[in-house]
Amino acid sequence: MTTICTSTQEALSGIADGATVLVGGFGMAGMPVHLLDALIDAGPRDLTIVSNNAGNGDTGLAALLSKGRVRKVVCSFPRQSDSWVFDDLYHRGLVELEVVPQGTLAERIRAAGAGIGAFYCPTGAGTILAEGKETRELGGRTHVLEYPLAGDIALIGAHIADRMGNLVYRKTARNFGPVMATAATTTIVQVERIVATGELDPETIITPSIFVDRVVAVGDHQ
Amino acid sequence: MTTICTSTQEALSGIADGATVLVGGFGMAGMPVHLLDALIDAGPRDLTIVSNNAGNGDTGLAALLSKGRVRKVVCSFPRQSDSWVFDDLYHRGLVELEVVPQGTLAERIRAAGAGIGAFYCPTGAGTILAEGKETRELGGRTHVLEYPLAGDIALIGAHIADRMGNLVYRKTARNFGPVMATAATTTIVQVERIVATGELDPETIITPSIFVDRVVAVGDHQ
Amino acid sequence: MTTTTPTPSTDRPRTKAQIAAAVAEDIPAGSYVNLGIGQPTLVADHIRADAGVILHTENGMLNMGRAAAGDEVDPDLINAGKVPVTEPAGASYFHHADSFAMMRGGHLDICVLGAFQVAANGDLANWHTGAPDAIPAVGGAMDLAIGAKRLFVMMTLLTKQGTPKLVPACTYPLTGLACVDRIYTDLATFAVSPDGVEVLSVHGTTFADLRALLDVPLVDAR
Amino acid sequence: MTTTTPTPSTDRPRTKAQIAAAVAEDIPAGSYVNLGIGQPTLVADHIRADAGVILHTENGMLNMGRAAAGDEVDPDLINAGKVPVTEPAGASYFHHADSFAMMRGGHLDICVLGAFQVAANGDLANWHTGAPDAIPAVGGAMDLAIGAKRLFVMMTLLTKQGTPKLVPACTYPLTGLACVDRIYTDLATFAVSPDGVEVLSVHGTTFADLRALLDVPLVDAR
Repeated sequence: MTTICTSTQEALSGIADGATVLVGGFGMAGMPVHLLDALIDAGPRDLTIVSNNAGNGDTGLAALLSKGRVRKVVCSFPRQSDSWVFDDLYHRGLVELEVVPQGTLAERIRAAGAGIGAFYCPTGAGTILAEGKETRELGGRTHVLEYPLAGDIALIGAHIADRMGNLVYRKTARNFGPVMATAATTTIVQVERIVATGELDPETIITPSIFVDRVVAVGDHQ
Repeated sequence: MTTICTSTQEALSGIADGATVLVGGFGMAGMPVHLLDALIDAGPRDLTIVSNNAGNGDTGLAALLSKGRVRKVVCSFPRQSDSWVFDDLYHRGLVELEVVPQGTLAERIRAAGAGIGAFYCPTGAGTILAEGKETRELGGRTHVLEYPLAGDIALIGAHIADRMGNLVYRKTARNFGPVMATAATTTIVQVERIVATGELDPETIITPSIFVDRVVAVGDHQ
Repeated sequence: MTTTTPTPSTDRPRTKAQIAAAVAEDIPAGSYVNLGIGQPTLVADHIRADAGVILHTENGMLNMGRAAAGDEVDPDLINAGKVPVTEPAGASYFHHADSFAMMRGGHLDICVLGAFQVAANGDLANWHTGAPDAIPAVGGAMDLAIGAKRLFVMMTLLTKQGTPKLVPACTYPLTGLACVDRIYTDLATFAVSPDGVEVLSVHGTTFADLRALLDVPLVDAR
Repeated sequence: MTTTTPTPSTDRPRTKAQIAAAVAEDIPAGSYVNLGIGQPTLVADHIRADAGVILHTENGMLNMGRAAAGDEVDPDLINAGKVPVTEPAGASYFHHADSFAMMRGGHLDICVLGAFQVAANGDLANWHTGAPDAIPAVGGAMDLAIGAKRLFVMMTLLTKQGTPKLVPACTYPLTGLACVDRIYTDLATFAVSPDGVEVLSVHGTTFADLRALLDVPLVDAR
């Protein structure tokens, strides 16, 4: 059952210290900024954050990092021109980092949602990111054994939800949302608006309601 | 580059003896009946057919089987009330059968299209369908190692294509089409009609043109 | 795990409809449910319309509607039994790999299946008689068996020959290991537990008679 | 594999724009292409509009348009470099797992990347300097390196310090093994082959000078 929340505060209630939080978005597209603000207010500590980047500027993930709430970041691309908050914490040894190739990150999250125990992936074979990992030759190519990456919580930014919890996305803001929604115990979604069930074209629904636990409307982001 | 074919005969040209052919559809929904007719006319022999079922009645896959063109069937559910053609060939030892659980069949086809070398799957562990297969305990559960299932050819029934080769499906006729389209060297699609590029809503395109080699319009099936 | 009052015991064996009604009563409001082909489809008739139970069909639809009638019949809109169904508000579609990922990933709350045999430890046999001339056809049975959070079985307690189907160990080929949670039969409802098989209700028989009839350890949990 | 006439040699070293133009000339009409972040994006400016080349961006779009300007800017429509782009007719969207499945599955014809170093056997190093204080950030580089059918590298042949970047073996951490097919530089175009590195054209230098400069086996293939 999907709960329609009336505030981001309600949507972010009950997040435990030590939780693994999947955070959608690529750049600002699909970034659940309102949910991240509410996560900061909610106060849980010692979090593991799984996201493509490790925060930009001083808001969102960067603000969460700067408040010392994050123990570990799992991401593909932590180093950016405006990732000074993460850079500083990392160089001071205050945050752990696991770098995962972007496609392997997405596939490990998918595997968690899809009940796949592990998979052999050619990406990164022979590189330092595969050091210590089990490998196997398959089809004449070295593959690395990769494990599912599940979250306690997923924070997703989508376009529109219906009252049942079905989601549509918009253009490249889709990115990590649909796979992360499948891979968390509790999936929390911010949308621009919530419409009556039946108003969304079934052929456009990318995340069915079964993957959505809480949804909150935050208004148009543009 | 997607080729728009003017006949199913043109669409089915050049299929070699011994080819592995992925055939979409579940029941009659999404079944590429016109392409199967053209495959029969085209004449290749010694085929391996990968599909959910093993033919119904006397048409389509059943007709292909009855003409002795099929060496092996890989499917989840060969035995149905109207699968007499397959039943007879099987009992006479004239066709090989590999039974794969339906979800594992879909996932193995996806793996082939997604460049996954192999995956550990909990389905079927401890059953006769896992006999002789490698297993591993993961997360306290026995998983079976499953390998990708690729096709030389995929025959898909979709709803509408644009001239670039992008596809939309309709309701539960989507079924195996999108994954099979990713997993074959040559993907051949029958659609009800072909529209100008730009007429399909990008948010509804389920199979991007990159997966479509040939498309042919066969008119409304209803 | 039970969220409803246990079904009261009765003086007569239950009809198929009564078994289906008992299953329906034990499905919590708002559950995501897959009803297997055959007898389990009867459960749909007994789920209260206002319970918000959402049906999944493994051929790629969530929030499946009732059977279609007359002009509603659409060959592109069928269930896993290949029966035409309807599209209620809030329905969504997905391809086969995504549909079975949903199942295997543990997102469905309940799956209801028929069975040839269930063992005291929850092993399920429901796909193959093992007869030498039988064509093996598994369909989605193994995926369904291991995928849902809880698996309910519906069956008569005895074969037509009077042999119990609740057994110390299955003699038919297995569908899944230790996967069954509840068994709804004409003569009793059972729950598989670490302490043995709990009898939750009896119908037209007694606990003592069941203990005499069945070669499995029974616990009276009425 | 080459479908175009080789670029003629010239008397002067090539500018970045000329390198980009040379890459563009070697992209066959109708190819599906991913242009990496940075210098490779220049290639788009040199692809003829009527060549039907279709661009993929790994954040989930096929048939990506040119950079957006003015009112076209839409925060939900960006490329992998997080630059706003446009949506041409025939564009489609997909989530991150599907996007990298498309890449890893070998469906893209060509990927163009920058590089720190390329080894004579086609090993690529382009993601990490290995400096002790550098934060490792791989993004999609490893996926791109192993995913496309052919990988083109664009770089200056020498570092600013005058050290060759085409080397017997990479000293920087690897991105992918034996994955590079072509190397387009200011001074020459190279093809990696089993017989050594083929020189396809020279610019402002001679084959003899290249042989003296580079510590790799060169084959004159002009």
